[in-house]
Amino acid sequence: GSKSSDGDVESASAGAASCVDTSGDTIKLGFLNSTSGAMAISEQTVRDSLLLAAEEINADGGILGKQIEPVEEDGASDPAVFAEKIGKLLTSDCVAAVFGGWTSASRKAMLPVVEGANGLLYYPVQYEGLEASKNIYYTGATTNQQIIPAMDFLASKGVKTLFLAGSDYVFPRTANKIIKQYAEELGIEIVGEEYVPLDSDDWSTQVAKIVAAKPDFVFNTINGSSNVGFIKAYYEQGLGPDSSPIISVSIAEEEAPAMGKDVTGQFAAWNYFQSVDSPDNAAFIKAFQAKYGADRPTSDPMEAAYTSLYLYKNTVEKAKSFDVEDVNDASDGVSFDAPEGTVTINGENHHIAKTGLIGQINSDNQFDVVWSSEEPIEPDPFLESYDWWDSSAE
Amino acid sequence: MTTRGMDYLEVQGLIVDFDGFKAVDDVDLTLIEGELHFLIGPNGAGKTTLVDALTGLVRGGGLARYDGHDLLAMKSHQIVRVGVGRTFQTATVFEHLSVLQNLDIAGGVHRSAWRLALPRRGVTESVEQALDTIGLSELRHRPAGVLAHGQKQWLEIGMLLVQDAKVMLLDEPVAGMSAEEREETGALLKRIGAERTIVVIEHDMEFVRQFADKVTVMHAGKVLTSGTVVEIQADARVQEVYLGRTADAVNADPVAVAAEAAGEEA
Amino acid sequence: MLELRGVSVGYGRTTVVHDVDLVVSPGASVAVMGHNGAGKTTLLRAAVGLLPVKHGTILLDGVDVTKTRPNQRVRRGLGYVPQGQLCFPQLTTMENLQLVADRRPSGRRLIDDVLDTFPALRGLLSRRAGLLSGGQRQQLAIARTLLTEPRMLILDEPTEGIQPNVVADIEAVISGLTARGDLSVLLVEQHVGFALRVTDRYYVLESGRVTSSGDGGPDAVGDVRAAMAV
Amino acid sequence: MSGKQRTAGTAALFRTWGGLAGIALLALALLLVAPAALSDFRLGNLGKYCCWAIAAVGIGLAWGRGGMLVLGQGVFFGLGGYAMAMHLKLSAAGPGNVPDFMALYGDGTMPVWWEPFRSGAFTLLVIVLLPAAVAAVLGFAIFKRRVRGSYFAILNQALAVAFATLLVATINETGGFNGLNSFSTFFGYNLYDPVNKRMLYMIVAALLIACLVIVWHLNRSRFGELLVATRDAEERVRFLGYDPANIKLVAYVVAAIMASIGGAMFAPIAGIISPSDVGASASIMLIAGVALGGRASLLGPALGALAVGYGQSALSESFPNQWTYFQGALFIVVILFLPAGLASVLPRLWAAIPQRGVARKEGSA
Amino acid sequence: MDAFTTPLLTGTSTGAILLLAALGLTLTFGQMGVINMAHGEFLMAGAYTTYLTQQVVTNTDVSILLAIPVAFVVAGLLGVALEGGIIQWMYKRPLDTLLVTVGVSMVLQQLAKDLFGAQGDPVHEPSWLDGSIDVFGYNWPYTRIFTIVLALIALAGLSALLRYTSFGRQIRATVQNRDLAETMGISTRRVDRITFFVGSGLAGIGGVAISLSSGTNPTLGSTYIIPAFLVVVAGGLGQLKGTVIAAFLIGVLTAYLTDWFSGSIAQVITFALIVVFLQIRPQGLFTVRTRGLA
Ligand SMILES: Nc1ncnc2c1ncn2[C@@H]1O[C@H](COP(=O)(O)OP(=O)(O)OP(=O)(O)O)[C@@H](O)[C@H]1O
Ligand SMILES: Nc1ncnc2c1ncn2[C@@H]1O[C@H](COP(=O)(O)OP(=O)(O)OP(=O)(O)O)[C@@H](O)[C@H]1O
Ligand SMILES: NC(N)=O
Ligand SMILES: [Mg+2]
Ligand SMILES: [Mg+2]
Repeated sequence: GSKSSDGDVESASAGAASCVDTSGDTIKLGFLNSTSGAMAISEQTVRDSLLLAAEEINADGGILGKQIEPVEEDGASDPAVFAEKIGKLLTSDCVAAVFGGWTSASRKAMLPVVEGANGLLYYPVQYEGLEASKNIYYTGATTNQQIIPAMDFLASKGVKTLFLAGSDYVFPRTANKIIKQYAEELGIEIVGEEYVPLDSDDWSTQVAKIVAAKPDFVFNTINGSSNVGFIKAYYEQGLGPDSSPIISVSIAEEEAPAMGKDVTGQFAAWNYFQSVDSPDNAAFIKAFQAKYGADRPTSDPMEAAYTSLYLYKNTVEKAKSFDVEDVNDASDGVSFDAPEGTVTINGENHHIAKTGLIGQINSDNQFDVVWSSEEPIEPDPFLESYDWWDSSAE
Repeated sequence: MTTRGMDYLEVQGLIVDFDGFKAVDDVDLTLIEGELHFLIGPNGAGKTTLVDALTGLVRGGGLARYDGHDLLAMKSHQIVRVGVGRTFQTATVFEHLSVLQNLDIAGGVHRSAWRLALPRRGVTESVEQALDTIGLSELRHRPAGVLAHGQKQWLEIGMLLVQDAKVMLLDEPVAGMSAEEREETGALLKRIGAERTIVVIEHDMEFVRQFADKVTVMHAGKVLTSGTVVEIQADARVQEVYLGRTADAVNADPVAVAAEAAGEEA
Repeated sequence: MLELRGVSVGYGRTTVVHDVDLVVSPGASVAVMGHNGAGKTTLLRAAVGLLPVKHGTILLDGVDVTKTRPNQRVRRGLGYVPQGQLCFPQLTTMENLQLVADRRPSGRRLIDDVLDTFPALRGLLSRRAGLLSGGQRQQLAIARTLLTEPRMLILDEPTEGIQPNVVADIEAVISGLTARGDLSVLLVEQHVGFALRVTDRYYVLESGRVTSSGDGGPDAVGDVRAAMAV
Repeated sequence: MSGKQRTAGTAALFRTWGGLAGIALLALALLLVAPAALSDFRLGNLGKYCCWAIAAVGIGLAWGRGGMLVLGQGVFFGLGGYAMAMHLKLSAAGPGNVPDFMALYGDGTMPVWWEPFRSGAFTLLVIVLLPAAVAAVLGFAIFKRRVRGSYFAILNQALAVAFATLLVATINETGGFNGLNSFSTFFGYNLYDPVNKRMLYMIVAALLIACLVIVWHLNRSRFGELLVATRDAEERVRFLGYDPANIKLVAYVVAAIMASIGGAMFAPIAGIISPSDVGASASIMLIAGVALGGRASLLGPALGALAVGYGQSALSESFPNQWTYFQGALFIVVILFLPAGLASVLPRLWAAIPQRGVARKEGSA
Repeated sequence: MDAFTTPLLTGTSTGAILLLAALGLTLTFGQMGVINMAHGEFLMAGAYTTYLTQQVVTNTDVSILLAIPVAFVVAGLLGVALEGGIIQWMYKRPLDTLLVTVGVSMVLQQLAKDLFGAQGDPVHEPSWLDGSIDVFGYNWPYTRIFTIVLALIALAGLSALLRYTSFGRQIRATVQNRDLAETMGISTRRVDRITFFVGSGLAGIGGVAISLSSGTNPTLGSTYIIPAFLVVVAGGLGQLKGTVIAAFLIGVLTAYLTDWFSGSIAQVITFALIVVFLQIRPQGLFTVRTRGLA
C-alpha cells in the first residue's frame, strides 16, 4: 500500500477519474431509495416522484439532448447499504449523479463515498443542517428554513411554553438543540423534552408528562409510524388542538390521514404543501396523480425530489457538461419554477432558497397555509447568521 | 500406598429430601473395593436417587466420603475426577459421536486442559482395550445414536473403563439384555471389579444370585437389610416388599401361579 | 388380528428388519425374542406406525393399515407400551392417565381399575411423571396403555426395571387378559421364561430376520435358548 | 468388516485433510483469483462479505458445533467495529482534536473513554480483549446457570436489540443512529487510495483464512469432540469429568472474538459502522449465511456468508423491489429442506464417487 | 395524579398489550416449543383485519367488536397455514423454527407493504371508546381499559381451555413426546393444528388492541416480537401465571424507567434486567423441574 503522510482526503478524491460515459444519447442517473426496510414507507414516494420527473424530462427531450436512463437501487433502510450502493452507482454503473437518501444516517453514510469518488448526490429531505459538501446538493430544508420559521410562527402566536417530543436519533436531537437555544432568545420556556426509539409505538408515559406540563404548544420531531402511537396517546389523554396543539416537521399529506384520529387543527412546518396554489403545483399534482392514481397525495419530500432532478437538468444545461466540476461551477443561481415556487441554488453551500410555510390540517387532511415566510429564505446550514446560536453549548 | 486395596466409599446418614418427601432417608453404607455390591429394592425405594446424590445430580444431606473427598459438597464433574463414575438407568451416550469418540472423550479426565486443544492421534490402549472388553470393536465408527439399547449400556460401561473409574455406580446395567448377554456382562463386572468398588442396581434376582458378593436392600428410602444373597432371599421383610411371597412359587410353578392370578383378576 | 407380511424396516438407507412375516391371531399371544440390536423394537415401532415400512404390508383385523398414522391404529384397538419407561414427564401421574381416560366414556372407572392393578401408583398420582423412579414409570406406562382398552396389546420389554413381585403381577395381568380371550398380545421380552409363560407362540429374531418360531409354553424355553445361542 | 473400517478411515482422512484442502482452495480463490478478476468496487464488496464470513466462521463453531444459537453476534461485531471506528475517527480528527460529530451534536467535548483509542495498539487490543471479556462474563453467567436452547437464543437476540438501542440513544458518544463514518486513514494508509483498498481486502481475506484454520484445528481437536458431545447431551458431559459450561464458554468466546475481528475490518472497508449493522436483523443475517452454507461444516459458514452477502447485493441490484421475498424464501427453503446447509448436498454428490471406488477394491481383494 | 401513579397506570395498559402479544406465544412457544418469529406478523394481520373490517362495516361502533372474532380467525388461519406448510416438518428441531419463521416474517412484512402500501392505514375508535374516566386523578382512556379487559378475557379463555379441557393435557403430552402421544391415540396433527390456530388467533386479538393504540403498519410486528418473547421467557416457559405477572411487571417497569430516563434507555435497562433476572431464576418466574438428564 501507499502510505500518505498527512491522511489528506481531498488530494486523493480530486484524483479520482470519472468513468461517466457521455458519448451516447442517454445519460445514466442513479435513484437510490429504500424500497425495503422500515424507511421504505417514506422513501418509496420519493422514488415515485423521481421517476415522474425523469419521464417528463425525457418526454421533453432529455438533459442536453440525452435521455435519462435511471439505475434504481435499494438502500434497504441501512446506512451501510447506502454507502455500498452509492459506491456501486458511481464507480461501477458510472452514473452522472445520484438522487436519493432520506435519513440523515443514510446521507452521512453516503457522504464520504460520494466525496471519495467525486460524484454528485441530490438529497431531497429536510434535515438537521450543520453540513455542506461540494459533492452534495440539498434540496430539502435546512434548519433555518423549517425549524426556525416554525419557531417564528410560534412566537407570532404568543406561545410561552413548549414541549419537545421526538424520535431518539440525530435529526430530532439536533433540531431540539437549535429549538432550545432559539426558544431562549424568543422567551419561550421549554417545559419538557422526551424521546422514544424510532420503532416504538408506546408514547403513553411521555404524553402523560405533556398533560402534566400543559404546554402552549408541542413541537413534534417524531419520524415515521411512531407518530401514530404519539397522536393516539395524545388524543386519548384528552389533549387536542385547543389545549396543547402540535406543530410537526415530519407529518405531511401522506401521514395525516393514517393517524386514525381526526387531526384537524394541528400544524406542520414545511416548504411545500399539496394545497399550494400555483400553476406549477397544479401541473405537478396532475401529472403525479395521472401516473400513480388520483388518491395519491403529494408532499414536501416528493416535491423536493422532483425539483432536484429539474435543478440538475438546469445546472447541466447551464454548464453544458455532466462533469462534476463544471456542474459545481455553474450551479450558483440556477433556479427552477418548482411546485413550491421558484427555488434557486446557493453555489456556496449547495442548498436552495426555500419559502418557509406553516400549514394547519383541515378536515380533508390537507394543509391550509396559515403562515409564510413571505419570501424564500436563503439557506444557512451552519446558522452563521444567527448570533444566538452556539454549536458548542449543550 | 496403604490405601490400595482398602479403598472404600463411606456413606453415613444420607438424606435426600424432595420438598418434604424423603426419597433417601438416613442411609448408611460402606462399599469396599473388590466386592461386587448389589443394591436392590422395590421401584421407588430410592436406589437411583442414592446414586444421584453420590454423583452430584441431586442435593443430599449427611456424609459421603471417598478417598478423603466429601462427595456431597462437590459438583458432578469434580466427583468424576476423583474417580467416581456412573451409568444411567436409561442409557445416555453421545449420539452424534462415534463409539470410538465416545470412549476417547471419556478418557479426558486424565488429560490436561491443554491437551484438549490437540487432535486425537490414533487410538489409545485403554480405549482399544475397552472396545474389546465391551465387544463393540467392529462398531467403533458407528454413531452411538444408532446402537441398540443394550449396546448403549455396554458403551456406557466402556466409558467408565476408559475413565478408569475406581468407583462404578451402575444403574440397572443389564436391563433389557438377553440371558447370555447378562452372563457376559456379569463376568465382565466380576473381572473389572477385582480392583474397583462396584455397585450394581438390579431387579433381576437371577442375576443378583449369580454375581452378588453382597446385597443391600432398600425400601422407602431406608436400608431394609444387608447381607449375602441367601440371607436376603430368606428375609421375610424382603419377600414381603420386594420378592413377593409367591416369588419362589413363581419360579417353581409359574403356570399355576399365573392361572391363579388370572382367576383373581377375572 | 395383527398380521405382518414381508415387512422390511430401517433407518435412512440401512435396513434393520428384513422381510418378516408374523401373525397374531385374535386372542393369541406371541413373543418375539432376540439379542440386543436384533431389531425387535424396530419391528414393533413399524407395527405401531412410528416407523414407515420399506416393503410389505401390515394388516390389523384384516384391514391394511400400512399407511395409517399410529393414533388411527390405536383407535382400531392397538395398544403399545414402548421400551424405555416412557411417560409424559411434565404431566402428573394422574394427568398421564387422564390423558387417555378422558377420551373414553367410562374413564373414571377405568382409572380405578388400573390403579387396582398397580396399587403403587395410587400414592404417586399428583407427582410429575418425570420425577418417578424407573420402575414406577414403567408401571405407569403399562397402566396408561391398558386404559385404551386395547384388543391388540404390543409390549416392548415390559418387565425391564420392575421389581420381582410386580413382574409377577404384570404376568398375572397379561395372562388374565389373554385368558378372557378378547385380547391379543405381541410381546418383546428378554426374560424367556416370563415370555413363554404368557404367550403361546414365539419368534426368534436374529439380525432382523426370523430364524425360528414355534409354539410357546414352558417347554419351549430350551428351544428358544438354543435358537438364540446360534 | 475391514472394508467398512477402511471406508470410515478414508472418510475420516478426508474429513481432516479435505478441510485443509478446502481452506487452501478458498485461500487461492480469495487471495489470488479475486484480486486479479474483480474491479475495485466489487473487490471492496467482497471484502465486506469477508467481514461477515469471519463472524460466520465463529458462529459455525458456537452454533453448528456447540449448539448455541448465537443470535446476538451483532453485539460482538459491533464492539470490534465501533472500537476500530473510534480509532479511525480519532485519526481523521487529528491529534488533540475531537471527532466532528461531537462538535455538531454535542458540546464538542469528548468522553474520556475515547481518549485511549487514539492509540492503534490499544485499539487492536480492545478489539480482541473486549469481546472476549464480555463474552466470558456473559457466557459464564448464562452457561453456569444452565440457560440454553430457546432461552439462550432469545436472550442473545434481546441483547442485540438492547445494544443497538443503546447506541442509538448515545448520540454524543457513539454517533447514535448515524453511527461512525467519514474515516480518512487506516493506520496511516489513505482509505481513498485504491491501492490501499486492495491492501485492506487482502488483510481481511487473510484474516478469514486464518480464522478458518483455527476452527479447522479446533474441530478436529478433542475439544471439538467435546463440544459436539456437549451439544448433544450437555448434562451427560458432567459425568465425563468436565463442566460443560466451560466448554461452551470457550466456543462462545472464540466466536465473539471472531465476530469482533469481522466488525473491526467492516468499519474501514464499508466506511461506516452504525446500529443497523449490529442490531437484531444484522445478527440474523449473520446466522442466515451460516445456515445456508451448513452450520456444522468447516467451510459452510464462511461460504454461506459470502453467498448471502453477494446475493444481497446482486438480488437487490436486479430486483430492488422484490428482493425481500428472496431473502425470506432463502431462510424458509434452506432451513426447511437443507437443515445441514449446502455443505450437506455437495459432499453427498461427491461421496457417491469415491465410495464406489472403495467397494470395487473390496470386491477384488 | 402524580409522578408515582402515572407510570403505574400507563405501565398497566402497556402490560396488557404485551400480555396479548405474549399469550399466543405461551401456546406455540411455551407449550409447543416453536419459536415463531412471525407471531409479530400475526399481530399485524390482526391490526390490518381491524382496518379492513372498518372498511366493510363503516359503523365503527360495531366494526371493532366484529373485528375481534374476525381477527382471531384470520390470524388463526395464518397460523394453521404456517403450521401445515412449514412447522409440521420441524418439531424435531425446535431451534430451527426460529430461523424459518424469520423468513416467513420477512415475506409477510413485504406482502403487507405490497398489499396495503408502505404507509400505515388508520384504525378509528368507536365512539363508545371515546373519552376517559378518572382514576386517582389521572385520565384513564377507555381504549386502554378496553385493551386491559380484552387481555383479561383472552387470558380467561385460554386458561379455561388449558385447565378445564382435556385438550390442554393433549397439547402438553404432544409436546413432551410426540410419538408416545400418537400411540396413546392422540392425533398429534390435529392437536398441533388446533394449538397453532388458537395461539396465532390470540395474536390476531392482540392486533386489534394494538391497532387502536398505534394503527397499522407493515413493520408493526417487529416492534412487539422480542418483548413478547421476553415476557414468556421471564414468566417461565408454558406458565400462564408467570406470563401474566411478567407482562405487567415489564410493562410497569418500563413505564417507570421511561419516566426516569428516556424511552430508549428504558428499553435497554429493561432488557438488561431481564437478563440479570434469568441469572437468578434461569427457568423464569415459575418452573417445572424434572429429574435426571432430561
Ligand atoms: N425430584 C424429585 N422430586 C420428588 N420425588 C422424587 C424426585 N426424584 C425421585 N423422586 C421419588 O423418589 C423415589 C425414589 O426414586 P428412585 O428413582 O431413587 O427409585 P429407585 O429405587 O431407583 O426405583 P426403580 O427401581 O424403579 O428405578 C420415587 O418415589 C420417586 O418418585
Ligand atoms: N434411529 C436409528 N437410526 C439408525 N439405526 C438404528 C436406529 N435405531 C436403532 N438402530 C439400529 O437398528 C438395529 C436394531 O435396533 P433395535 O432397537 O430394533 O434392537 P432391539 O432388538 O430392540 O435391541 P434391544 O434388545 O437392545 O432393545 C440396531 O443395530 C441399531 O443399531
Ligand atoms: N433528515 C431526516 N429527517 O432524518
Ligand atoms: Mg432407579
Ligand atoms: Mg429394543
